Parts: sequence; C-alpha cells; structure tokens
Amino acid sequence: MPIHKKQIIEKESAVVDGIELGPDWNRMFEQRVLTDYDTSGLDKVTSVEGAESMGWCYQCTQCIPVCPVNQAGGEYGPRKIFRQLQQGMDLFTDDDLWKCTTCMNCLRVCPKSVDMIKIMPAIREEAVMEADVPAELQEAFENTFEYGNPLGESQRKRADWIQNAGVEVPIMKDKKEADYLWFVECYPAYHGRGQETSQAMARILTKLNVDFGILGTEEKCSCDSQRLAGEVGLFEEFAEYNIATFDKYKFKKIMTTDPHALNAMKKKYPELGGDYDVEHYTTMLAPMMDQLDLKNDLNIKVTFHDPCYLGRHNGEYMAPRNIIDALPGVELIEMGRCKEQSYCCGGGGGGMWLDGFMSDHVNERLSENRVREAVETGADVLVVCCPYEISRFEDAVKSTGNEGKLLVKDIAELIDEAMA
Amino acid sequence: MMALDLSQNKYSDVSMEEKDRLFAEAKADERWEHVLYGCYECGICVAACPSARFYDFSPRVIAQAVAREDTDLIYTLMADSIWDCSQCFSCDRCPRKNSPGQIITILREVSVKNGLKSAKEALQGYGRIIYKIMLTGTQVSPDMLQPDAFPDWGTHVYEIAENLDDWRKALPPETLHTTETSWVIDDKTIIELYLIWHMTGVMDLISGVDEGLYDIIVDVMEERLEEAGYDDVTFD
Amino acid sequence: MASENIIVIGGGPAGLEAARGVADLGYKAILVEKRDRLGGTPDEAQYAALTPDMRSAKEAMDEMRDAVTDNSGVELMLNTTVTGSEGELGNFVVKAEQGGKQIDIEAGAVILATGFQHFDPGRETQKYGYYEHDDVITLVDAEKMFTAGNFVRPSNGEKPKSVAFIQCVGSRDRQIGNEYCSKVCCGISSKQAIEVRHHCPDAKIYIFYIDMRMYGYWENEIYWPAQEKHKVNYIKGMATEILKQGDHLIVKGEDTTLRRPMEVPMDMVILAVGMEPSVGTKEMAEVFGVNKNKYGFIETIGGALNTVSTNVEGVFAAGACTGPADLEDSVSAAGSAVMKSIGAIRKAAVPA
Amino acid sequence: MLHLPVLKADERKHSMDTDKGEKVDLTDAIFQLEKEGEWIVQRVPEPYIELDTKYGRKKKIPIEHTWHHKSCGQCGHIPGYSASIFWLNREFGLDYHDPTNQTSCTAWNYYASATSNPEAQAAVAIRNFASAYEVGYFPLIHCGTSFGHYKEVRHALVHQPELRRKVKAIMEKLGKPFVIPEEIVHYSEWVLAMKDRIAERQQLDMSMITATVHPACHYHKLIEDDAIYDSEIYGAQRTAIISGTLKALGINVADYSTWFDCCGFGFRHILVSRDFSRSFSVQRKIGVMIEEANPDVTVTHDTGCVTTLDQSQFAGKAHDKKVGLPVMSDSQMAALAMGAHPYKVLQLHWHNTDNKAFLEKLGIDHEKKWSEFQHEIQKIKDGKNEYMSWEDAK
Repeated sequence: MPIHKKQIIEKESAVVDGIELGPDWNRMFEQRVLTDYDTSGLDKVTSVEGAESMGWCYQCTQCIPVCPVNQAGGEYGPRKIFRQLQQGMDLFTDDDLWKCTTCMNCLRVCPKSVDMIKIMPAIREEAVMEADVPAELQEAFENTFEYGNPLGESQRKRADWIQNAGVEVPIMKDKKEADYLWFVECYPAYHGRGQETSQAMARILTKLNVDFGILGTEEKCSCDSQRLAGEVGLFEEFAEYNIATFDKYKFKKIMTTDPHALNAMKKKYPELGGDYDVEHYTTMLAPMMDQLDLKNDLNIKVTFHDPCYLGRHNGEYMAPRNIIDALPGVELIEMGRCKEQSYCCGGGGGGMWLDGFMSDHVNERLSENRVREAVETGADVLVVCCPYEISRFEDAVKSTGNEGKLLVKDIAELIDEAMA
Repeated sequence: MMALDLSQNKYSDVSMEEKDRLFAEAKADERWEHVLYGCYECGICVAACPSARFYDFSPRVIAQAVAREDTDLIYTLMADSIWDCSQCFSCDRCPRKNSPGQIITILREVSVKNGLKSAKEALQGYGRIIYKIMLTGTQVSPDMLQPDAFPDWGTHVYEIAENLDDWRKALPPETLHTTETSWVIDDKTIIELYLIWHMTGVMDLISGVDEGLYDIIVDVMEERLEEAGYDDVTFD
Repeated sequence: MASENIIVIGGGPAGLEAARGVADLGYKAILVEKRDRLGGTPDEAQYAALTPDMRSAKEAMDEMRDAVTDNSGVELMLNTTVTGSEGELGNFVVKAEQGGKQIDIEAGAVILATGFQHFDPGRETQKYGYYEHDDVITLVDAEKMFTAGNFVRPSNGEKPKSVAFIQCVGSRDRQIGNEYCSKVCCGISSKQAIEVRHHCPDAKIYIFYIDMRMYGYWENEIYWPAQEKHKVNYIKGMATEILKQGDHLIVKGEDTTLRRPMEVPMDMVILAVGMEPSVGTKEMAEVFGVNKNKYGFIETIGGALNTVSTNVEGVFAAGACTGPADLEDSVSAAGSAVMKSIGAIRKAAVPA
Repeated sequence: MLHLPVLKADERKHSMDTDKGEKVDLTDAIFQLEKEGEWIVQRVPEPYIELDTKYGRKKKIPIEHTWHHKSCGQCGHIPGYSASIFWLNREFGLDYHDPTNQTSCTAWNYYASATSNPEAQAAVAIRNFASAYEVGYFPLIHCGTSFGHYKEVRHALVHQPELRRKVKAIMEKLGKPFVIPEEIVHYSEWVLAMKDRIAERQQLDMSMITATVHPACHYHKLIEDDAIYDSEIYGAQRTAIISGTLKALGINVADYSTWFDCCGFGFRHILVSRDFSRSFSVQRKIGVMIEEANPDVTVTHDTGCVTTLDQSQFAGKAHDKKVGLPVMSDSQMAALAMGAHPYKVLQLHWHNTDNKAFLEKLGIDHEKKWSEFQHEIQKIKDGKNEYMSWEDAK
C-alpha cells in the first residue's frame, strides 16, 4: 500500500477497555489532504524587488524538463517552487533557495518570463543579510572578502602562475597601457589546472603578438557568482575596486578567461560606472586562428561543453566551435544537449561552493550527469572554456569511473598543443 | 510502506509482450467502451476518492495510464495500486463519464484470471470469505465474529461470540436463527449458486489464485451435488 | 409581391446589431422582442463590465439600443412574441402576438437572434450546493452584485476574505449532456476576479480550473493581469463538491499538479456557469422548422465559412442561439447574417 | 435587513426535471425487451407510492407483497436491522415474504476480490429475482451494495445482448424463468415511502434528537439517476433517503462537511486492511460528525456502513480520537419511533458503540428493557422456548 511513513499513527501496544491491541489492530493513518493555500510565502517573495516575476508562473511545466537540478534528481524547477510557495513554503529559509545554479535554461523556455536569474539573487540577498547561508558557501564568501578570491589564497600569489608560462606575461602596473587588459580571474590564477590553462593562454597571446597585460596582484575576484549566490554587497565592493583599478590604465578591451567575469563586466559593471568593451577569450581568438601556425595534428575526437554564462547568458556559441574547427586533426562530436540547450556543470550561481550541500538533494552531481553524456559521444576529450569546468569535470570523470576514457581540457590547452 | 512508485523498471522482469497482452485482455472486456472515454485531468475523481485520502492512490493516474495505453505503467499499477481502491464508485461522478472504479474492477479481474502474484498477495486472508460464500450461499456469518479475528472491534465481539447461540435464537425473524449462515438457506439454493459459479468460470478463477481453497470447495460441493442428484450436470 | 423587409427576432446584442445593419444598408428591419425592453441577456442579467475591456455593459448596450431606437430603417416591436411562420424566402408571413392581439408580419428573410440562457447550477452533478448554501453563487449573481456596487457574502453581508471560482459548471460534462465548452466563462471569471480584487483588496482569490481557455487577446488582456497584477491564484484541478463547515464553505477537489486531494475553506464560491440555448431559441427553432443540434442550439449549415445560414432557405441565425459565443462573435455573426439575408432577398427577387 | 441583488439559497428555485443528460431511465427498454420475448418483467404490485428520482422520474415503490432480499452482513452481524424491517411490515399488517431460497448477491466478494465476473454476478441476481417471481412477491433489496449492484446488472443486461444470452442459458439449465423486476427497490425507499404512515403511528417524541446521516455510496453513487431526491430535502442536491425519513419523525438532521464521503468499508479493506477502514471511518466520518454537529446518533442504511462506522470506533480510542457515536439504520429508528423494543426488535446489543445515553434521552428505561430481553434469553436457556417469537418480541 503506497503510504508515506510519516502518515502512520500506531502504538506498539495499546490497552482499550481492557483489550490489548497490537500495532496491526490500532494502526491508523493521517490524511494527505491539502487544507490551505497559504500564499504568504509567495507574497513574501514577490514583494522583493527583482523577484516579482515569481508570481507569474502558470504551470505550463516547460521549465521542469530543462532544469539541470531536476534532471539530476533534485525534484526542482521554477514551476515546483511556485506551487510550493502557494502552499506556504518560506523560500527565504528553504533549502530550495540554494539549489538553483542560475543556468538560465528555464528562462530560455519560459513563456511568462519568470526570471530565476533575478529572483534567486534577490531572495538570496535577503538570506545573506540574515546570515542564513549554507556553511560552505559562507566560507567562500568569507574567503573572498578576506583574500580577494573564494579559494582563500594569498593575494600576493595571484600572479605566481606566470613564472612557469614560458613566456613573458606583462603586468599593467609596469606597462600602464595595452590593447588588451586580460582579466585572469581567480581559478585560472590559483587552481592548478586553471594555471595550466592560463599559461597556455599566455603562450597563445605571445605567439599572436597581442599587446596585452594582466593586473597581477592588483586583480580581485569579479564576484559574479557570489552576487548570484546573494552576496550583492561583496560584489559591489569588489566591482568598485576593480573598476578603480581598471581606470588607472589605458587599454582598448578587456579579455576575460572566465565567462562569469565576462557576465559581470558586460551587465553589471556599467551600472556601477565601469563601461568597457569586454570579450571572452574564445571570442577574441576565433578570428585570429588563421594567424597561428598550427603544425601539430592532434588526431582526436572531442566534444564541447557550452558554459551557461558564455552561451545562454551572453549568446556566444560559435567562437569556441570555430576554434575547434581550426585545430588540425580534431573532430567535434556534439552532445545532445548543446548550444542553447546545453546542460549545466553545476558550478554557477554559487554551485561551485555548494557541492556538499547539493549532495543531499540530488541523485548525482550535475557534472557527473554531463560527463556521462560526454562519454556516450565516444569523444577522447571534453573541451571546456570556463575555469569552473575543468576541475568539476575532472572530478566527475573519476567519480563516474571514466578515468582513462575521457580527458578534460580547456580549449586554450588544445590550441597550445596544436602550436607546439 | 512508501509513496506510490510509478517507476516502471520495478517490473522489468515481466516482458513488454506480457504487459501488452494483459492490457489487451482488459480492453477486450465488453464493459470497456463504457468505462473510459477520455480524461482531461480535472481531478474530480481523486477528490471524491476515499482511498486517495490516505494512500498515495489516484484514480486519475489510473485513468490516464489506461487512456495513454501505457502498458508498462498499467502493469505497475496492477501490481499494487489497484488493490487500494475501495470500490465505492464515488469516482463515477466524472464529468467525462469515465468510471475509474470500473476500470479497476476489470483490471482486478484480469489480475485474478491470470493468477498474477499481486492478486494472490492481495487476496491473502480473503480465502475464508470465498469459502463461506461458496459453501453456504451467504457471504459472512454470525460465527465469524471471533475475538482473534476482530480484537479491534472491542469487548462486544467477545460478548457476541460467547452468547452467539442464545442471541441468534432470540431473533424474531424465523430465518435468522442461524450461526453458520446469515439466514436459513435451502440446500437447493446453495447448489444453484455453485452451479452458476461453475458455469461462468468463477471456479476456474479461484483455482488460479488459490488452488488449495479450490480443492476444498470442489470436494465438498461435488458430494452435495451427488446427494442432490445433480451427478449428470455438465459444466459448459 | 415579395417583401424586402427583414424580421430580426431577439433584441440582444446580435439582434440589435442585425437590425442596425439592415437599416444601414437601406433595407427595413422589423425588430421583434418578447420583453418590454432591448438589450438581451446583458441587460436582463445586469452585467456590470464587459470582457475583456471592462467597458460598462450598460453603456455599451445603450449605444447599441440608440442605434436602433431612433432609426427610421428599424421598426421596433416590443412585448411581441412570435408564434408561427408561413411562406418562404421572399414571402414569409410571421405570426406574432402583441398585447393579446394576433398580427402578421411580412418579411423576405428572417434573422434569429434569440440567444442563450445561463446554466442552472441545480443540475450539476458535482454537488456544488447552489440551492443549499447562500455563499455559493454564480457568475450571473456576481455580475449583479458588481452592478449594484456591493460585493459581499449573501449569508451575512460581510466582505469575503477568500473567494473561489469553479470553472466548467454545466459545460464539458457528459453527465449533464453539455459536452461543449461555453467559451466565455474562463475569461469572465478572470475578469470578475479582478473586480473582486477591487472590492476586496485583501481577499485571497482562487480560480479552480481544468484548462484556462482564454482565446486570443483575452490571455494578455485578462488572464495575465489577473494573475500578475491582481494576485489571483490559478489552481489546476476542479472542485468535486462544496459543503459547509461552520461559517465557511469547504471546496473539495484535487490539486492535480501536486497530486493531492484538497479541502480548502472559502468564504464565497462563484460557479462559472456555462451557456445553454434559451427557451426562445428552442421555440423559434420549432416555429421556423430550423434544425437544432443535440444540445438544442440552432444548427448552422455552412461550417466555418458560413456561420449564419440554416437548413431553411431565408432563415438565418446569429449570436449565442447557435452556440456559446462572446459579444464579439455575436456582433460579427449579426453582420454576416445581415449580408447573407439581403443577398438572399435580392437573389430571390431576380427571376431565374 | 440585508438587501442584496442575490437570492438566499432557500429562495433559489430550480426544477428537478430536465430533458438533457444521459439518463438511465430503462423503463421503456425493459418493457421493449419483454415484448421481444427476451425476459419477463415483474410489475410493481399495487398499491405503490411514487417517489421522485434525481431527474424527476417517478419511481414506483411497492408497499405490500414484498420479497425481502436480505443482506448477509446485516443478518449476520447487525440482525436488528432486518428484524426492524420485518417488524414494521407486521405492524402495518402488510403481506411480505422472507425467503430461504435466496443467496447473497455476492457483490461484496466481487468488489473485494474480483474472483467473479459479470456473467456470474448477473446470473446470481436473476436467480434471486426468479425466486421472488416464482412465489409471487416483489423484491425489496435490504443491502445498499446489492441494490447498486443489481441496478448495474440490470443496466448491463439491457445493453449487452451477449450477456443476456449467457444468463438466459444458465437460467434454462437451472430450470428458472428469466425475470427482471420493473423497479429495483431499496428498503430505505420503502421506509421513506412509508414515512407519513410511520409518523402517524409514532409513539416516541424524537424532537430532542439530533442525527447525522450517511447514505451508502452504492445506494446513490452507482447509477445515481435512480436514487430518490426531494426538493424539500437539501434542495434536491443530495439524495433524500434517510434524511427524509428522519425529518418525518421530527428528528433534527444535522449537516457535516464530509457528508458525501464513503464510510471506509472498502470491501477488501474491512477484512484485510482495517487500518484504512478505521482511519477513514473515525477521522473522516465519526470525528467530523461529532466535531461539527455533536449528534446523538448517526443513521445509515447499509451493511458496510453500519458495520464500519460502528465497529471502527473502538480502536479509535487507542489514539484518543473523537468516538462514541451510536450508529443505527433508518429501519431501526423508524421501528423505535413506533415503539419497537430496543433489544428484542432493534437488537441493539449487537451494536458496538454505547447507545444507552441515546435511549435515555428518548426516555427509554434501557435497564428494564434489557432485563425483559434477558428474560426471553432465560426462557430459551431453560428450554421453555426454542426461539423468541414475534409474539414474545412485542
């Protein structure tokens, strides 16, 4: 009999009018009937600036099949949140508040423009102010605040990676002026695999004779993911700092390694007085590929993962593909979910710092779901171009038992290999 | 005890052909065209349904599964859910004039006819009722009210069991002075009932779900038939 | 001698528009109305605001009435009941009774615009208790209250704190015999939900539905604002029954998206009653020998390309007498009936 | 005085009859099949009383010459139910027949276990009808499930020639006529039809009694068009059965919010999943009645309903649920009103819940009545009486 355990009322033994009744004889059930539509939870959400559209949902359900968290077994999605809010759920204190990776796939399909990309940060901001935040996320916030990066690394070491780049990497403090200001961002500056990508990138830029410079120890986190995770104050403080730093130098464009930084600088920095010409490194490199003398035939099959914040959020799908096309001996096999429909690695919107929390809510990590799909294509290499992905997917390759079957490489690493 | 599990790989050991065959059998029933027209998911049946109040049970899901001819899901429902129905037919209120309760009746009959494990399990503990009706012509009887079977019905069950003979005799209608049947039934009447069950294949159904019970009933009834001079009756 | 007059039966929106149209084209319209005033159901049932533009129903009906009352091309016959008809296209003699007098009206063609009536919720099978509970009312009752500017619980005269609309009452129901969708109720409920919001700013408002059927612009003009601006809660799932519990009504149904039964207390319930053919429509179908469909509405024979011709040559039908229709449908069909009827008369007048 | 443009519920008037909807008026079809030689239609004997059905059809309710199709659960576990029906017949001096050539309808088994099929069900029904026809009495069905089920069987027989053929063949083998009654009549309909005559002979004032009612699902939800409705009772929005009778007895019939819910019987549940039955009965029926209406008694009319509502209350005490409401049938209430003995006729000792307070409220000295009954038992024990006769039960 399908019945929820918590509905069962029974006593091990009960004596009624002198007759002993064991559990089978006294067992009763609680009803599973809805007796109220307490919409206060919904009203509370929609009264927050930026979260008004939460009330617009008309239950068409299109968001559910595209929600990566739902696909990973998370029983999640805007429609479900809306229905629970109509039932009195308090999103401000509910675990559901932290599941969204802000991948934007729901907004892409939503006919009523229910905008989780605005709703989630707005409500999370309130939770942050109440200090009601999962501990691991709080730690990332604190690291960022204290060290300028969520990894908790020393600010002094932010440019250490350049020592092993094999080429000279100019620093803006010395250079003052460049065509491109390269915003390296935290993971490419500190994380082992990120550093390798950065080093490859430096070699590519050098080979192309690009006039560029990095901020080095003057650079601080763009904080876009912290903002989407609710730390709006932190974001603004860091954005103001970065803008002030940018303004010390002369450059034509900003080039970012990280799509999240790209997103912040394109969409949020202008509101704070920092209006720059910003592009992602794939956008920058794609038209320059023919200037590179690519001698090495790589002889591999690859598949490509569109980063949410490059693709859906900022509309760039072709640049990485054009780069892959230009690489000798590389065959691209697309995954079923690609471009606009791309799946999410799970790192966005604070997900990067919520793996422990999420493990209680999903059947598999989002990165594992994605790696399985990549393996199915038969590709040798899963190509990425967002610094969150390389570490997430490499972990997932291991945890799904696909070690040796699939490598994860940044697109810059492949260019570098083809150049050598 | 758990939530209604509609995942279908639970019964992947049963072939799709078998699931299709069972559904085809249900669909071939003469009543079928009047039990399901189409479901637009209004939920009226669920709100009227007593079983849905406690169980994760849904006449709407059953109507939907059947309307979509999702034989995999139908099998999953046949394996468990259909036995939660109270057969009160409150769901007959359906504005499309579907009868989820009747759909369930038919699916139950198919489960029994095919001796499905779920049917056997669902009917465990039910044999004595079938035994009673077949051998006596009434379905329950006063002597069934025994404390070991009905402790949850309280002290008066003890009292009834204790005073059964006298209390039955202290009933003014002459037909009610019985303890093994609900009322006095003529032998010929019981035999006619048995013949009906034989001629309509009900005895075969019983043998499919409870062979032991079948054997007992047949033993007893064949003897009575013979005594009553019915030895030349053929059951076709 | 053939008549070029056109008799229009029914003084509701379709009839008013038809009479005006006939006169505009230079023919004479004889507008026959059973009641003592024009305006049809919107007038009789005291509609407050029209769907979807919220325009005052009275103002709109006044405009339609004015277009025929001082119109030399329209002969008005109020308090007149049609009882019989003889003749054929070009030469109808319509028998009528006016103040106890029998009269004959000659006409070349007939336009039936006898409309609909609201479903009687006593016939529903889901047990909504309209005849049991004061606070269960219909869309029609609610309109009257809005017109009177006083939207309160009939049981105690207080403003409701929670109001539920139940859709599809008397429509889409095989048990009742009305399998069709009444087309307008989803829009009207949404419109009324907005009006309830105006009367009761703090009330919780719910619409329980099977599908929200908002045709064309009604979606963006009514449904979305009701939900997004006026905070109306739309719950997919119908009510099965309504019973009283203390001072409240209990709406029982299933919340189908949550897959759980619901039993929600409400102060007031508004039944979105559908449309059925009016008595006049059924009677006129008999009088003119016009076919009815299985629901009793007048059957038109031209499919999608001709929504006004009937099986009887020279007899046309417009508006809700042919099936559930909104005001736009009714007025548009009236225009079409005018054109077709005049065309028929002219063709008949030219010897073959 | 509140002036609203909207009428109050009791001022709203609707007519019960309508020319629409899929009616299940089988009268014409039944007689047509008789003309075609398919079966014999047993006419409702005169005199009969006509009552309105859901859509205004006049249903003929026989008064006399009734053949009592007993209920296995009633006769087995709550025999005062049937005893009261017979007692009423005898009080009015009506000719009736209490057959021994009658089986259960077997529908309980069918709905619970599915170890039957439509042919068997129809043949069992027709065998019983034939038995009534043979002795010249008209079937009056005591059980809600038998009643609902027989209506369905009749419906199936009218619409399925193949089923008729099969059942006819079986009847031929059994040497029985193929008979269908003109109306399928429930005993509660008979009680309702008799309500004014019962009220005329009422001995007990019942105006201080508040009762809730529970009509059996199988009475009014299976083929609902054929149940009795009355514009004076619930505005004809719910069946008038039981409520109409109680009102005629002067009882205050109180409403409660789970009126339409079933009792929790569940057919198989009452035997093998009683946790469900008692949960339903206690929490959705008895508890709600007590909470909202605080009645002296709840009145119902079917084997399953009386049993479930009455017996389930005991285990509810284990969880301090609101229980302790006496449960009776309309026949018992009618008999009691006319002065029947609470133990000799109503046989209230077979009921589970304590009904002493209820009897006291009616001014009945239950201790005295019990000792009178014990006196009869003693006579049986002493061998002075083989049985308690109708004469003894006076």
